[in-house]
Amino acid sequence: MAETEKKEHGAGLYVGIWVALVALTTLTYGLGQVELGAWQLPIGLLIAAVKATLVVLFFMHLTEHAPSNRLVFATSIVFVGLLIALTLGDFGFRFKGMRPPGMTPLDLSPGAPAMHYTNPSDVGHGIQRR
Amino acid sequence: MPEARLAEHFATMDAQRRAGQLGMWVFLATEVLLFGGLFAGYAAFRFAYPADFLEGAHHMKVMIGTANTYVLITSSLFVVLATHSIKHDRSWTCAGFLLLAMLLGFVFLGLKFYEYYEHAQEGALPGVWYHVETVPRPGVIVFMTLYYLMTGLHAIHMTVAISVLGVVAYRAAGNAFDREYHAPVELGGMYWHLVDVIWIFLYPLFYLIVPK
Amino acid sequence: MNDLLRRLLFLPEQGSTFAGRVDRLHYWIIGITFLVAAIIFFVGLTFVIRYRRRKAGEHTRKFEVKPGLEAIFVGVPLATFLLWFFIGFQDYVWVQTPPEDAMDVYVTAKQWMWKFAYPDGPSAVNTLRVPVGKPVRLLITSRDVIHSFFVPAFRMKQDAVPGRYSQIWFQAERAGTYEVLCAEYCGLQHSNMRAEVVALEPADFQAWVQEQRRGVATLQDAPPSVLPAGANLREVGERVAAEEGCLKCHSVDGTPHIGPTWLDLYGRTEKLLTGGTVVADEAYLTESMMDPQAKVVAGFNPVMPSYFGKLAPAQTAALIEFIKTLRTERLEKTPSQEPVYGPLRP
Amino acid sequence: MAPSGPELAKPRDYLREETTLWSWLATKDHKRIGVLFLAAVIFFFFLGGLFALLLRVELLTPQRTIMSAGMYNRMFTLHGITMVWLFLIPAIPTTFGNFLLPIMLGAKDVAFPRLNLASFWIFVLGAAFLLWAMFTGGADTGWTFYTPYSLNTQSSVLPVLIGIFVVGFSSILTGLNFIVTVHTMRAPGITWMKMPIFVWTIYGTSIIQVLATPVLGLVLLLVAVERVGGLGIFDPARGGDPVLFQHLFWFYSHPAVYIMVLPAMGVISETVCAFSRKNLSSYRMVVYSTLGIAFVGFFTWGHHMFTAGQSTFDAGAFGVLSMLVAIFTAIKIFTWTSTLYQGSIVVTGPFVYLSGFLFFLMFGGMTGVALATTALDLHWHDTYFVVAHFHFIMVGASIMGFLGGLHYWFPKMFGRTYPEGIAIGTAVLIVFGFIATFLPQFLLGNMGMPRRYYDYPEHFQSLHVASTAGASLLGFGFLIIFGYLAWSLRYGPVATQNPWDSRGYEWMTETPPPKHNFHEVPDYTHPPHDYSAPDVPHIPEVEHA
Repeated sequence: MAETEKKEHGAGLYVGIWVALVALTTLTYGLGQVELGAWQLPIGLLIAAVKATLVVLFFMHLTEHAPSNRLVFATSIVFVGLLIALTLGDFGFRFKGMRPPGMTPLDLSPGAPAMHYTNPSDVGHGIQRR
Repeated sequence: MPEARLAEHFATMDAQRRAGQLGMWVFLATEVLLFGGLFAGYAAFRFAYPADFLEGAHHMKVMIGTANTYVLITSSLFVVLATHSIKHDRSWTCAGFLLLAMLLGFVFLGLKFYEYYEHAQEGALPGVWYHVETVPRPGVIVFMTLYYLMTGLHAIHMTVAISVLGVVAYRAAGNAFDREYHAPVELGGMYWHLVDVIWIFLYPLFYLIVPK
Repeated sequence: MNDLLRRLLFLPEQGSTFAGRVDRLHYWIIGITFLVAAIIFFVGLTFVIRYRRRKAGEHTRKFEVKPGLEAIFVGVPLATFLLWFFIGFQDYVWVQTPPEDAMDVYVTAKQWMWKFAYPDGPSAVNTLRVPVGKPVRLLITSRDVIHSFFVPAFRMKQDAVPGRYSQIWFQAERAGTYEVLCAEYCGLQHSNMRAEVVALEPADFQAWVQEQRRGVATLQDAPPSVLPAGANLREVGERVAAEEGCLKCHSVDGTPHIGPTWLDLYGRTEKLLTGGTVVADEAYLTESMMDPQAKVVAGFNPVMPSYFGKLAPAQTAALIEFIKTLRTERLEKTPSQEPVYGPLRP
Repeated sequence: MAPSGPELAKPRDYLREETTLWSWLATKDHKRIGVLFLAAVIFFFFLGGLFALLLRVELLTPQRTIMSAGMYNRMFTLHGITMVWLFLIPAIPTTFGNFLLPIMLGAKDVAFPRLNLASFWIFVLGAAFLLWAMFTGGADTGWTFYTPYSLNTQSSVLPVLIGIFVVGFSSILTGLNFIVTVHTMRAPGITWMKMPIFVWTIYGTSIIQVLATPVLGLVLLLVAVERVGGLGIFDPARGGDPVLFQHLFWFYSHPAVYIMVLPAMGVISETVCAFSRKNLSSYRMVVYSTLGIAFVGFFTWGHHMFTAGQSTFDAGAFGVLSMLVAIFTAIKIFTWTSTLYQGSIVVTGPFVYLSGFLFFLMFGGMTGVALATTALDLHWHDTYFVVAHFHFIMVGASIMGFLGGLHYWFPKMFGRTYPEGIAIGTAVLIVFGFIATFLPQFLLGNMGMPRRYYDYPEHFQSLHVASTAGASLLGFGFLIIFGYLAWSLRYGPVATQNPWDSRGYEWMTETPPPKHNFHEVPDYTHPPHDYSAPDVPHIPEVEHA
């Protein structure tokens, strides 16, 4: 079974990876200071994913480990991905009901006008039919 | 081969090592799912309050967050070098690298708590404690709550990881490990790296979503 | 046939257009379920009898199902299930998508009552009146915890989630009264959070609405809650208390809350924040509604807004009558650790 | 074949290896840990069952019968929590799984024996928290802890949350242990596709436990900090979203259903082969459908939320995925039934449970499909129809599997057999008691009776009475079972090495097994569940020094 440990990396590789990680961090910080609009988060996460992959593959020795270990880790990532995707499938496509009164901190804070719910037509204002 | 290091129900040292590694990966998978739930929460609320999230991100101390990222990446390098040394039977080097990594871990926590302190000064606290504005927007509160929950849970993991490295470093200094048997160094290191990986994702989610 | 199956399955009457649609699917699915269960049962029974063990230690022929057969056994049920799903999902989308001409009703749930409000008034507690043959869209929300608006006769249910609206629509088929139940567990009185849907002929419904709105006009400056002719004051008071938000701070069952409980309040001697005592009679109760900060009971924060100009005299009287009826012997006394509702941190 | 007569100096088995109390409480032997867990889960089964009976008695009349509304709400919460986390989730994996998995794999123990023991004591610790919560008044939230109710109620939710959080750790450790054991401890000759089905189902279960439980832990933690510290993301009053709670909660709690039923499916796969002396009619399909359930079962959680105001898009996605899961179950039912074909069938206690399991799983599964059609769920959701549906799966399938396994492996575990006639009779009684309890509940659901109702409109009463009558029958049956099993522990006839003449791998060692399971590793050339070869493989002769 010794072949699972056969290809062992040298210390030089680790320092190289570290240099790459530092460079990527600097890059992502720099990009974070530029106005990228909607792309801000996706780009940040993409760079983070590259960095994380480097750490997992080399620092955590996943390249040297048995295939089952890779499978385990990949599975956990897939499951988190699906958890997020299906949750967003709800949040992204919901009926756009507005928030009812009395449910925001604005209503709960002392000194706010008394809560009244007398004219439903006000409340209904802004609800769109899909 | 030292007899006590091989548990009696394993056939070979190699089988035991493989079991340890796989066990660690499965454990790390549970950690990924633990944080995964919070990431899902972040994603959901980001959908619900897109503008408020950008507003909330102005509370972030980007310089501290960035510094912490460099600190953690460097500490990970030390940990991997420690593992590398022990594979070549260099116990003292290993212990030294682990101590350096722990030191950086403390630096990370120190910076993190200084950042929390600054937030507290401003009133940028989570949940009901938020009092920057008298009538805050709900999304901003949720953003701050998520920030505290995620970085707080990460800080707890960081503390555990430092303790783990401490025990491992102590044993390494006592010549407990060698080329044949160094599972605690390797597994403890993996845990450290995972905590690092989680921070790598937290960094853009909180610090980089809006240019200062 | 429809009626026979409906009775066999103990289903309630079909009060809405949706009920008939969904019941047809129900009959098919339950029918096939029984059929398949019976087939499996009898096939199994046949095997048990036919292949019973005749001597100990018998050997059997090794037998593997062929891929073709496997494909059939996977494909046929899959196709059936997906077919059911698509039929069912069509109905689901149908009932979640209100027609353009639907009449809106706002439904607000709170522990433990239902409030129904029509966009131009009136509003009502625990009775939803709708015209027969006209689509009605319900916009449902909650004031405290999650409730669920369930009308068995309409085969329809939608959760009332605080913080947002959810919608569902129905069209009543014939005049009648239908039971409304709360289907999402919401605390102590969950099982008593019931209401009813009264489906009226369109003319009757219009007449009712007109009458209600006239009632509004007679009450100067009054919110759309009204005193129906001949209603008893206690019921009106209960409704006013719900609509005006009194019950957000005052409990009626003795549980501590933001304001003093109304249970046994009438006639009670209260200690005041400023020292001294007061007997809670009609005069004090009226004063507390109109000028709440004047005499605050010790142990409570002076947070109540004034209702001066917001409550009609008739409503004030009704409220007091309601408070008077809240006596311990009327209500089941519950242990003192029963839940308190309201903001976690005021 | 084992000459287990008293004339040979019988080697000590794991029960007699050491007999001090400490040797049990601090054991690292997977078999003893399995027995410890067995005692614990049976205790909690009776506790949960007692709650259930009290609930049924309360529901005899529309108004108050024996308890107040507040008491009733606490009672159904405790019934749910006890049954789900203290009985159903650990029931089969920690008992038969612990006992048999290493034996079936030809291993001396699980990969991490110390962790295994820790798992037991963590379970005890968590259970202690839950019992404490019961004495401090109990929670009244239902086992689902739906926000915002669970954030506001003044009942003692916190100890319950802590208890479940701790029990969750136990569940994770057990799952982790089993996964690593299956991957790394298989004896030479046992390839992946030669593992007994029971091992496969435990493996699938472990994957679910490991991946789902952390999310449960997280969501309980969030409820706790929101209750205690006011920082949370579920309270709409602070911009949070109560439906997000449901997403995260069901991400655990739907797969949890498969944690409960997959191991029972494994037990049934073993017993159906043993009692019909027949190979599974499609080993491959059962394996693939087990993995399919473990994977797809995760992504159907939204079918608990069709009426919660979830987006229509998600309702559709979750509906289709739910149908796929149903197919995997259907495949298994067909396989088990067709396994009987051309077999050599003998009706025993475990076989009656197997038959009951098949029928109840079938009916529970089909009603599940009906619920997943979304439109019908609008009527049935949160009514007794759902209650009956999941009790068909959990009582009908899981407990039948548990009892079937208990009767099948009782000789293996304790070296004694029990009176067969009584076992068959009781099994039949339980099957009928079960039908009498839960069939009326389907009809109640159709009538529109919502669940968790203390008072109910009077027209529901007759069916409630029928259900309560069935429940008392069921309770009586369970008492008899554990009565004669307890008797057999001491006075039952001594079991032979292979009383069922089964060819499962676990019967290839002695009964009960010695401390490290084998004196000599058996020969695993024949596939499991294979009854065709003319020569029965021999148990290796035990060498006595």
